Amino acid sequence: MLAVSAPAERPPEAEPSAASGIVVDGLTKQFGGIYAVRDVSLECRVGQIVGLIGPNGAGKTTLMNLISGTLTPTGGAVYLDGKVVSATSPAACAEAGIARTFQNIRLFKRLTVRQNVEVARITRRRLARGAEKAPSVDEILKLLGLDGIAEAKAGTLPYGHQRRVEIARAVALSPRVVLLDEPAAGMNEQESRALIGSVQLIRDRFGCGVIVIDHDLKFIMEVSEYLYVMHLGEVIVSGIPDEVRHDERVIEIYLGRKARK
Amino acid sequence: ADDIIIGYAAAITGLYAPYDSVDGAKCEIDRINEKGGVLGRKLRLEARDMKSDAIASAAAGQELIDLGATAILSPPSDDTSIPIAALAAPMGIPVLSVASTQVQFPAAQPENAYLVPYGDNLSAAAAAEYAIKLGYKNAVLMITRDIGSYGLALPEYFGDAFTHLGGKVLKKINFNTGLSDYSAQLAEIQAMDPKPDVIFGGFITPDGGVFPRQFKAAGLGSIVFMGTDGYDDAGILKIAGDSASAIKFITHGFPTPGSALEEFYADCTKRGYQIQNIFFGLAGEGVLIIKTAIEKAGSAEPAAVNAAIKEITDMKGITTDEITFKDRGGVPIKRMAIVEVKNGAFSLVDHILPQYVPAP
Amino acid sequence: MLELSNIVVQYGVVKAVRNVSLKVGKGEIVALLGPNGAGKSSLVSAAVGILPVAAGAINFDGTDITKKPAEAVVTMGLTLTPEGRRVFADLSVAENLRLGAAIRKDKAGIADDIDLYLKMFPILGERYRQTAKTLSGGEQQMLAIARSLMSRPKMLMLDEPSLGLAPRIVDRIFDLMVELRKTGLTMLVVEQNATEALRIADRGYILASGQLVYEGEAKMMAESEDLMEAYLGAGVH
Amino acid sequence: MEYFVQQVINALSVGSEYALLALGLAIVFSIIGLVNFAHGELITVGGYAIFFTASVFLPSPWLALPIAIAGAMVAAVVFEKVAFRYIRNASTNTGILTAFGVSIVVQNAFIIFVATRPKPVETPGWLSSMVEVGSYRLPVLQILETLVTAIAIGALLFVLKKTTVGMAMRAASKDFIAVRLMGIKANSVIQAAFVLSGFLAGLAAVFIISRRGAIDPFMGSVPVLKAFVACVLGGLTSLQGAVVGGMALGVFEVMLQAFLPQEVTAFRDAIVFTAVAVVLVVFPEGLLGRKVELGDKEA
Amino acid sequence: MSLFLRTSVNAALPILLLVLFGAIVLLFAEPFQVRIAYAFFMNLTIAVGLQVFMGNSGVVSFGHVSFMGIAAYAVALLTIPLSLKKTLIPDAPFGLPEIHLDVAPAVVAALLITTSIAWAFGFVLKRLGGAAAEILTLALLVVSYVVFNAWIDLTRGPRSLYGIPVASSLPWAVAASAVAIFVAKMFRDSEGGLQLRASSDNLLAARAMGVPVERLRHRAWVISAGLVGLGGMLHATYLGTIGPNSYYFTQTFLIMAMVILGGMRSVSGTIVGTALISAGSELARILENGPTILGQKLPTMFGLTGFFLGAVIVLCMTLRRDGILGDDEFEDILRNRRARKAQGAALAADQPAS
Ligand SMILES: Nc1ncnc2c1ncn2[C@@H]1O[C@H](COP(=O)(O)OP(=O)(O)OP(=O)(O)O)[C@@H](O)[C@H]1O
Ligand SMILES: Nc1ncnc2c1ncn2[C@@H]1O[C@H](COP(=O)(O)OP(=O)(O)OP(=O)(O)O)[C@@H](O)[C@H]1O
Ligand SMILES: CC(C)C[C@H](N)C(=O)O
Ligand SMILES: [Mg+2]
Ligand SMILES: [Mg+2]
Repeated sequence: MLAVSAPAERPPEAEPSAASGIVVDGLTKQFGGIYAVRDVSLECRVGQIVGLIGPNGAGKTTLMNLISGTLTPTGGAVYLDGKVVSATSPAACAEAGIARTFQNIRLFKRLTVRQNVEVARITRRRLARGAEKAPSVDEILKLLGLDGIAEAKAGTLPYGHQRRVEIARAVALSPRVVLLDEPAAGMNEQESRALIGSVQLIRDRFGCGVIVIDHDLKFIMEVSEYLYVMHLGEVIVSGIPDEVRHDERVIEIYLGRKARK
Repeated sequence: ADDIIIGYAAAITGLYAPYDSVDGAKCEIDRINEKGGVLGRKLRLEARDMKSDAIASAAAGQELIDLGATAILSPPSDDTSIPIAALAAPMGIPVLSVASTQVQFPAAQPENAYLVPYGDNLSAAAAAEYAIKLGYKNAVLMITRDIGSYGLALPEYFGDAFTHLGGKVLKKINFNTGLSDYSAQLAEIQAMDPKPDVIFGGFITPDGGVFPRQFKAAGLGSIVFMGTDGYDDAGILKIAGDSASAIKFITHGFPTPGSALEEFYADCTKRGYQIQNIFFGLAGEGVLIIKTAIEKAGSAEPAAVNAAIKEITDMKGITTDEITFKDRGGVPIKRMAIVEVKNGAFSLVDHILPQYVPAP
Repeated sequence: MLELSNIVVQYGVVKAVRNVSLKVGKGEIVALLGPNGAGKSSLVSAAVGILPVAAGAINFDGTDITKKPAEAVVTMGLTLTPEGRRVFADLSVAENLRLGAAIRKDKAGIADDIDLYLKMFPILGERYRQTAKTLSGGEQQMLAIARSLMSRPKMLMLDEPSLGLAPRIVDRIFDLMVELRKTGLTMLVVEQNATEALRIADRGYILASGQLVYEGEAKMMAESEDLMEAYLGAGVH
Repeated sequence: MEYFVQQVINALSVGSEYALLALGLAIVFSIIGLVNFAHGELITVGGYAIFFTASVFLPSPWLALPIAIAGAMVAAVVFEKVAFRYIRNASTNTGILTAFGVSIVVQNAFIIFVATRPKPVETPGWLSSMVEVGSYRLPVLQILETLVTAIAIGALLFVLKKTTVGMAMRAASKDFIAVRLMGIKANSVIQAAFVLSGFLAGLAAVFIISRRGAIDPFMGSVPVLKAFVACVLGGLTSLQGAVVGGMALGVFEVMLQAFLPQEVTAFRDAIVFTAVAVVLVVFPEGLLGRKVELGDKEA
Repeated sequence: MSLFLRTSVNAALPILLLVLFGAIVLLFAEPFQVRIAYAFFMNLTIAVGLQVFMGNSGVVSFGHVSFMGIAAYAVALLTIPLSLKKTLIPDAPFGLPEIHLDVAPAVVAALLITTSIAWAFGFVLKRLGGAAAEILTLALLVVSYVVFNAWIDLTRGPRSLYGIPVASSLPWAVAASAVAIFVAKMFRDSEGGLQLRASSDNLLAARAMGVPVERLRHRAWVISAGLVGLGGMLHATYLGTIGPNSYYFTQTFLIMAMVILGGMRSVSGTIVGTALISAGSELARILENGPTILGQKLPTMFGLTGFFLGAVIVLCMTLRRDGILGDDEFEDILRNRRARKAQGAALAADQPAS
């Protein structure tokens, strides 16, 4: 079902330069008295898949909102390819090359799956970004295993399919960096395993960076090349998945003892 | 012989509904037919609801023309009546507005447009003359834009005549019809010094009653409210309650015992019609005018009837006994009634034809 | 406790659930598994009465509830924690919990229960006066679960309770379910996380394309690699 | 000075009337997301209820008050049962159109079965009398109106904030099904909301009719429009907003009427609406509506 | 397929049907029936015009009928013969008492005036959504009505403005509605149209996909105002007389009902809604007049049309809340049927083999 058949060759220029990708610098967001995000700095280069984990309420989604322009930061800044993008609007961020999915699914429910993807595609066409390597809508649908249901109204799909439509729509922007908020939620093991392939394929095919949040450990550990762990709004640990998995603090606050067995 | 068709594009629903009366026209036609009709032919009424809407009005008018109407009675507002008259003009079909007192209608279509009632300038002048006669010196004009020129031009005519006769207009105050609260206007008058003796406006029900009611409640019961035919509705008496005694107005006629209007009302009630207000009588009068013209012309051919209307002089009508269309540009000159409220009922003061009449 | 016989659920002409029968005995934990779009949510929604059944019968605690409206079913003691959290977005955490206990009259008991769940999910205590829509996804999920427990149901159906929860909290939820069973609560759990669900369940059902394709002991199911792989995509790497 | 005080009192009572109506609209809106343009017809029904009972038998005009209120409350429940029940959680537009439909049906029913023309209606005489307060003579009606509105608003806010029914009402607006999952008869909860809105409309009807002394099939249209504007002005989802919006609108209208030169008052409604528009451009959430930063968590 | 071509194909069917209907009326109907048909085509033009904004942006507009009024007054003020103008509006501003245009250039000028006003207003409107935007459009309606009524030097206020050359006829109305349908369908299917519809479905997601919501709303608003203005000119140049009351709430509600009843997100829905309400009113009107059926004279029952209109609206909305056609165009209805089958097959194929 998930198209494992799509071409998997890596773009030759995959070696990211320091300036290409997202750099988050000292980002802070306060809601009333609560620091949802506090002085967070992290990086996701183009071509890299970065994971973001942490307990519920750690501030992951908030961070994603800040990066995508959905919230304005109280302090700090977000840079895309060396330019500040924070404090602009979601549309401006999208135009700059930051695409995202939503934790609470936000599809255009009355439009078909194809039209959902088309909406993003139109923006890309307007910006004439990545024209040479941009896959067609059909290709994107196929990439995410949605080709059979392209004409169905997005609102009537089961949860798992809706998640994939969200991803398809985001990548249709041909973004520099795509942010995925719990893409594997509601998927079973097999599906989330297939999703790993899709995410990697997307990165390769579009040559973009990916920041992904998820609570599905198997999924996140396998898909991420680098992991940040947030707690109470701050990044407390970061490293490659294998290091993070065995970090005492991470086990204590997030994974739980059982995860070790 | 075939029936002679009289069309009536009536405001049966919508904004103007209270001011048209299909029943009144029907009753007069019954009466005429009972006496053998006109020129040996029966009259037949074809009524269509124009829903107080301009497009629907034109369609209704067209339908009546298609049906072969000899003459058409039309709704109370000029923007709904003019298109009918325009459509009827090529055939020379006369179009008579049953309730409109607004002189714009005949002015727009002088060949074939008429009012059944007097024009606003005439009634306002009559009111002014009576006000002066009662010794009023200071007036306030109430202006509204919600009911065509009746709310706007009528008070101006009054002001013109009132000052011409030596009175003084202190102030013009705007209001909207249909509201329940006029305390802002009230306070404005309360603050005036000197206070007006009379307030004149193009009042209709229920506002015409709401004003004196609220003025009385605020201790300004001594100010007189004057208006014209919009007041001629028995509902006003109850709406205004004890403050109704402050109301005086000029209208088309009054059913005094022995008058044609009283006889008409009594006869129609007997026939099972319900008389709602003066517009019942006016609709009957519209039919009567057409009948008179047909007889005069000796034919039911529209153009001939149209020409005959223009020649009517001193016709005995239903609401009044003097109606003249000759040389009046479609707006008849009519004797009017002065009415006031006594013991909780309308009572006739006098009939009047004013001396000074402002230009339309 | 709950018995579904030959249930059909339809959206327009599309049949989401076809002729499904299943049983949950008193005090049992039963897992309802199956891939995306299998019709799991449709089935439990129909059981509690928020979706109409096109055919079939539902019996709860000896009473036929096929045609009963959801509020009556809930009052009888069968509750659902719905898919997608559905917390009352404009109400505070406190008010959400209070509404969860709307059918109860015992003020003291309600207060005790609130304390209990705040202890279990401390973050909810910290967000007690905040409107629910500003909670994080996982916090909302905890609130939704706590809210449905507030009515002290006889039987609880949970639609993907682990969705969006941190692993540590997932453990806590499953532990909680084991605890609750000890108090006599009957449970039907819809899960994508088949391994975890079967670990605590007594029995399991597998739904695919709207039809029941397997039922059996949880332990047996968990051990059957074929089964896990074929329907649940779990167990093998 | 006296003029000014007089106009301030006028402004307060007109503002109260708008607030009362706006509150009725806001309750229904905040509970089922319906902009109930048929709210005005509740007033009309209240008025006709007096008219009918009076034409059959009404020993005392005192009875007019409960009859109007009861009439409006019953009408509100009926509207909900035959129409609004079926469009719950539908889009705003569906709601607006359905409400228009209901109001057209009611208006035309009165046209067909009663008359287009206004009908006189009697209310107790003392309602339109005056009392002396200090050196001022004030209309009983205006004082009562302001007072009753204040009390009604207070009581209502208490009900909505503190009782389970109130909470359920607020919850039902966003997720009707979830409310039912709490074992709450959401239908009754919504009906309760309509009963409340009917009560407020009935109250307003009493005041309107005492002032006006007459009823007609269209008497509800202007008030409901004002109420709608007031609601949005204050912030549609907040009940306090409705009150503030109503007050603001009423006061502004009266003050314009009172202090603008005559030539300009012809444009009064245009000025009022322009001002409202300007306020909304500056505060799109209304005067009381706070813009909370929700990120991706907004509805 | 290019957008223009696609629109041509999709719009052909409804337009042909309407033209056919117009031709039949013109050839066989009574003159008054022609007038009723004219009203239908005029309202259709206006309703489709309104649909362009409401249907795509999802924002309810109470204000479009003002564009009808603005265009009607503009064309009237430009075409009324000078001699008549001297008596009707001698003090009109902008040198109007001296200006006279033929109908064709006046229509162009009126269209320009209408769209310019819409364009200017659009700058304020586009930034708001939801109830605030609705009130803004309501304000537009009230303000323009008050201006028509109170700017007496320009419009004669509440008195009607007459003497407009009666230049329009049924074929013109048919043509105007065909243009409106074509434009509306083309906008709906255009890239901007799709993005705007997406934004009405989920605003935040649309913004996150880089949809320039404000700009698109503005565009829809202006196009829509232009089409409604066309309808206003049909009104003025057919009746020859206009007054402010034609451009207020009654007309607003009527048009809104036409748009929403059929399904406001689709142009086809608007056509269906307009047809249904027009046919229904006509039927009710015939019943109202007490027709003779099977030799039995029925009593006259005025007020029925209004009652009927309301009842149909309530009934339709309670049965089909998204309107009769929902979101679909005629062409979608067929395609969807096919798609549903395909979807069923795909989902079935999705399950792992047992
Ligand atoms: N608009 C807001 N107002 C107030 N508090 C907020 C708001 N948005 C988020 N918060 C709080 O900020 C914290 C971080 O929320 P966030 O959604 O970023 O968490 P998260 O890491 O994504 O959690 P989860 O894994 O459960 O989705 C939470 O405790 C939440 O209650
Ligand atoms: N509102 C709806 N309209 C039409 N079809 C629907 C609707 N809701 C669900 N369906 C269809 O019913 C089928 C079953 O869906 P359901 O949500 O019950 O599956 P599920 O097993 O819960 O899936 P998931 O694991 O993704 O939550 C799916 O094919 C879905 O497309
Ligand atoms: C408004 C009504 C009282 C009728 C009035 N005579 C008019 O000309 O309009
Ligand atoms: Mg999150
Ligand atoms: Mg599900």
